[in-house]
Amino acid sequence: MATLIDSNKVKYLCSCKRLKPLSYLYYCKYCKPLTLKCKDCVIHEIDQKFFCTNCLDNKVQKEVMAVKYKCSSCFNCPNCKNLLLTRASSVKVPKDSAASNQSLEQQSPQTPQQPQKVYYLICVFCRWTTREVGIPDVTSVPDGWKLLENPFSKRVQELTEAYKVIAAREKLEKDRKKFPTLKRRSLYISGSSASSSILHSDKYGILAPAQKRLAVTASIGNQNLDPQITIEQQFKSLIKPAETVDSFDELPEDFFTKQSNINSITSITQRHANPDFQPSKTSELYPLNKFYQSKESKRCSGCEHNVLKPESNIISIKFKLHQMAVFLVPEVRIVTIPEWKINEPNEVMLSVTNRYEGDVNISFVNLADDKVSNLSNFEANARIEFEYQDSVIIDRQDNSKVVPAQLKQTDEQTKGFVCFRRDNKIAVKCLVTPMTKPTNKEPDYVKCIFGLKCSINMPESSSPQIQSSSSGSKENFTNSVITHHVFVDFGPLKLENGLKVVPKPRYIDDCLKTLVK
Amino acid sequence: MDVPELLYKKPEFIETASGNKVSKNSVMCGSQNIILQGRTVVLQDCIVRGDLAGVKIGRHCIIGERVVIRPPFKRFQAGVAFFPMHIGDYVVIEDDCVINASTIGSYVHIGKGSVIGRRSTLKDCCAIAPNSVVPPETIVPPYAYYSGQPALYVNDLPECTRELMVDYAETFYQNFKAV
Amino acid sequence: MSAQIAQGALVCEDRVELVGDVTIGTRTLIHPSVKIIAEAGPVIIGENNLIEEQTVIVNKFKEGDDRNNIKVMIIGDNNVFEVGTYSEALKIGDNNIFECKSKVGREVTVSNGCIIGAMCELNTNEILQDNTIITVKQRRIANEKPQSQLSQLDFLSKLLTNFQKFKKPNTTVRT
Amino acid sequence: MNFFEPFADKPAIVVDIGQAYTKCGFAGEPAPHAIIPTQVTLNSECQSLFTYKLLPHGLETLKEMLIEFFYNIYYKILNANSRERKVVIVESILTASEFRHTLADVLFNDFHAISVLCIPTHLACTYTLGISRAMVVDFGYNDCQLMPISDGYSLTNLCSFAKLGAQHLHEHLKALIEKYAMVTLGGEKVLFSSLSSRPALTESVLEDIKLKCCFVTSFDRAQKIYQEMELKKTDSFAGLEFEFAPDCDYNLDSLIMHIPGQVREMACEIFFKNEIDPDQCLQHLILDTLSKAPMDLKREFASNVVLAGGGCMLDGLKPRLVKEINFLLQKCPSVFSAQKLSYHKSPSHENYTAWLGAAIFGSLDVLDFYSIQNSRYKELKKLPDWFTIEIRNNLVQI
Repeated sequence: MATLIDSNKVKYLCSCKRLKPLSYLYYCKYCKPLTLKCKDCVIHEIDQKFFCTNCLDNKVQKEVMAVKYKCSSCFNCPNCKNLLLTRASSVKVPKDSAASNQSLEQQSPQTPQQPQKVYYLICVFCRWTTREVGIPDVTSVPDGWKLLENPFSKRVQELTEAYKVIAAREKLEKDRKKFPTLKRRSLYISGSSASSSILHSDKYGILAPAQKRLAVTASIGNQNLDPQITIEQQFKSLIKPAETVDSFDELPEDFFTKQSNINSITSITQRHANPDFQPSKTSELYPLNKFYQSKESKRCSGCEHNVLKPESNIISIKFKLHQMAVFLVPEVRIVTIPEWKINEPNEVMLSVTNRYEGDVNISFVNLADDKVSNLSNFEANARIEFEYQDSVIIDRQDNSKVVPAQLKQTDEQTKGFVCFRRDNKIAVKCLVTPMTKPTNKEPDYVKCIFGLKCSINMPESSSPQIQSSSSGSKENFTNSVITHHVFVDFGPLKLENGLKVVPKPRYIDDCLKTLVK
Repeated sequence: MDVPELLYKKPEFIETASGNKVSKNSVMCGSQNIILQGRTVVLQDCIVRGDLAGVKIGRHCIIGERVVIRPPFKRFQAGVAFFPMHIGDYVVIEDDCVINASTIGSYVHIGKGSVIGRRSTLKDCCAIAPNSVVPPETIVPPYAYYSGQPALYVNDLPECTRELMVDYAETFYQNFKAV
Repeated sequence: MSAQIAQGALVCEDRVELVGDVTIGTRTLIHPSVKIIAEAGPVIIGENNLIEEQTVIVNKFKEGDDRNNIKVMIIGDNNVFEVGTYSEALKIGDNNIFECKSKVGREVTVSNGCIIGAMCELNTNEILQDNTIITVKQRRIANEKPQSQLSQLDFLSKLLTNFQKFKKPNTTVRT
Repeated sequence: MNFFEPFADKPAIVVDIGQAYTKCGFAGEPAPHAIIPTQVTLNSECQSLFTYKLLPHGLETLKEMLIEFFYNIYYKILNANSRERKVVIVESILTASEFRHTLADVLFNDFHAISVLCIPTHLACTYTLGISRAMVVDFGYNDCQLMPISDGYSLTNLCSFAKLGAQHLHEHLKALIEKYAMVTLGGEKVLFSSLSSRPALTESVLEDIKLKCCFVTSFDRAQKIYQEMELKKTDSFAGLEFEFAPDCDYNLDSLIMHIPGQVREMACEIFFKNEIDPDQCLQHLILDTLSKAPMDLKREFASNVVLAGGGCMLDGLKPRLVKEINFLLQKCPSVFSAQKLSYHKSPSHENYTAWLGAAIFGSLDVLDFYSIQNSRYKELKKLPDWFTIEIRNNLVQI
């Protein structure tokens, strides 16, 4: 529903000083006081179980590493990235060679024929098919379309091996040199006379900065004198050295004269979708293997306790540990948006929903603007006032009964402030005053900040040490009071381009009437 | 923004014993094959094609205006067949969508004007952006937000999607009032 | 002028609007909630077409067109108009598929075997090549025409008689 | 599985953050796992990482963008836990130090990387060949950078740059399209620029047009064109007798745009002919840089030219460049003693050559030795810079 309700309108301050919608926040119950955590300040951990979102096949990490995270039976369209579907068709093949599909093309009419099912891939969005690019149909679906090997992988392998040998030699050398550290340092400091030996201990030149200029002069001067073997010479003894060319193939002559069909040339995303091959012509496209995915659990960065742990079952939507801030912190939403009058108090209604398993006492705090404005780059330009500063109770969520909108007798005193009450939700009235900037310019947006002081009864058992010591049957509750900073963005000051004033819903009027009765 | 209030004229809707509210201005073909399990709202000009195959819609769903729900067909060698369609609970389908899916899980949100292709499967707790095209036979995994033409994964939904969808669907039903 | 529905055509009663000089060929199936409007000239729909819900086919004057310049809209055979198609194209050939919510303008000539992808809008002034496939971001030419929908049409014509009321055919089979 | 398992099955993450596209993957693999645009979606707005300079709170925004960017790389693309991985970053020698520091801050503090190693682009390219002396030419998006490498050192005093990147090509292409391209409207061909409401030529549209329609013409054809233009004393490509490549139809929204052969053929000429500053073109740049090299290295550099970067993948660029260089060498042999240069072909597509070099290096045992460990970073509080002296102490202490 983050997609249903413009959840970016109301943001809460995370413990890392970022502003996030409440539905994207977690809480850590082990950190005292209770802290809110967001996606950017938790430690993410991928699950060891990987799965393909299409065929739901699952594998552990080692297995997916071996196949480079690619599912062997599910493919994406190289043309539009959509899923490719397998389609069967039957062809007549000679009876004796039914098993081998190589002979499909060279079937002779004399040999006895029998129908055989063959499969090809089709994209039902852009209708790309494997037949279109001349990929032969296959006789079995699993592993039917082989993963093509990178054309350069052999050479890269050779290079890596060669470098590994050199690296091993160097490591040996380093280990030997490790001992007389002091000596090296003195050598180093003594200056350029020793520079060449140090230079060559660093064959890769990653740590080159200071000696760089030195290197230029030194290597120029000492090159022929240097007794050390260069990396090239070492390489020559290990693998075939890289070859050079002195010209490249010209474009074919008809390239300049032939009418070109731009549909036969791939786009940049199509090329990048397959980094190994980067096909430049649409006739070279090849099905893209789908990647394995994994679920993610999240840990508090402060105390390393998990805050979120999904069930490993891939299609499950349940969690083993599910510490979402919405279950603890009352959620504020905008109910009405008036036609703004600048520098005047405008009546606005906010709703507050409690999803905690117990009742919660809330009160609204006016925050001094300067205190919070340092916290984040949210620029408040409106003052928000609450007529009633004392605490208001919001009932706990009770799914068994649906309470119609009405006010409780206890709301008598807060009447005019609490406008309605239903289940675990109340609506309150506040006054928002958009203010002109010091430059006397009207602000474009109406944004304000307030504090939401929540007092809830938390079971003591949330702390593991106490749980082990207490008998467990009797739960102790502690009252915890936290003030959350809530940032509300009411949108543009001038309601133009289709944006409308959001009026007060009728049920709020109905609700007020009930109390009058 | 909180869930808006929606008012309707009482004679324009039929309210069933289980609390479904169905616009009289919608087309329910083959209504004996359509099951609405309760507290589901079907707005005006919707078309539900129960005549093609069975359509089962769970509790607390919201079907927007001009939505077409149409069980998918599959072509076989011997001919074609239409498959029944299942829609879970707390599913919100906004206006002008075309739904040809075979299964839609629970707590799913489909944005305005989207096209859900034949025999695709939307798992629980996923969402489709407005004006997307989910191609046929796509499987949308839980907590994924799909967008585009073709619809591809773009984002994750918050892990409390289920609770938020329940909240939305229930409040919507409460705020859907006769005048 | 009332619509002419050939013998063997199935046109649902439910919310189907046929306005003006509309001719519907035999074995063409029109689902509920379809609008076919012949405003700027007659609309002639061929055989074996499948026209799904919320489709709008309209022969319409463009702004500034001469109101006396009547043009005939001709739709060939074996076309499929999926849910929510909007077509103003004057000439549509055979075996085309218009996917859900596609829109085709008046100046487009759709040849044969074309597929207009879901949500595509085509307002160019051009004649589509045979077997053109248009998706939102690109267009291509396929090697073969799309699969025929005849089997679906057969199946539907049997199935729907149990559920839907149809408009009465009023002409004999067009030759 | 716990964190302290041997890292053998957890290869290092290798990321090459390019100006336009970022290459990311695992060390030891022959190609990157993914090539993605260097962009992030922040507050539902898609932006390039490098736009941070234009924004208020630039560095803060950059940090947020990098966190989001690396979150995607680690958890959405590579499916790797950041705390269990070493990182190899391929960096341009022109990277702003504020960018490096923010990057290091994000990798070490937000993602808890085990270690980070930064390899300069040009140096990384040489690892794909097993050579230690080379002249590396990197055609990027923003500019073209030349750097001689000797014994594993980037000779920064000899390096040179030119504002000749894909970006400039796109700008030039845009200008040409506005000058020459036609569209069909109501059955008539009109100039694209004469349309009152025309679709925007965005960067991605221009890139697509470049890819699908444009190419670098051959040396001989270019010579003929320039000769004719000189003869006619014109700087317009229209009205020449020369027969350009055939026109090309491009679908732009609901328009069909006719891209004339002149545009297709001449768009890429900015790399080879610069009216304002004749030295600012590829062939001069390469020869100038070579001629500045010390005598004894000159020959080695000349016989080990490495062409890298996505820019080289343009159709016809490499053969044209070679011909242009050979032409210059013949014309003025005094500039440079060699008759021609020798070029390497690295075992990769050019756009990920640097990545591949870093990936090879990242799979070696010595990676630890050259990397900055997390604990060391926390002491230093910043990533030792290429050009600062700090690393000297670092080196000695290791």
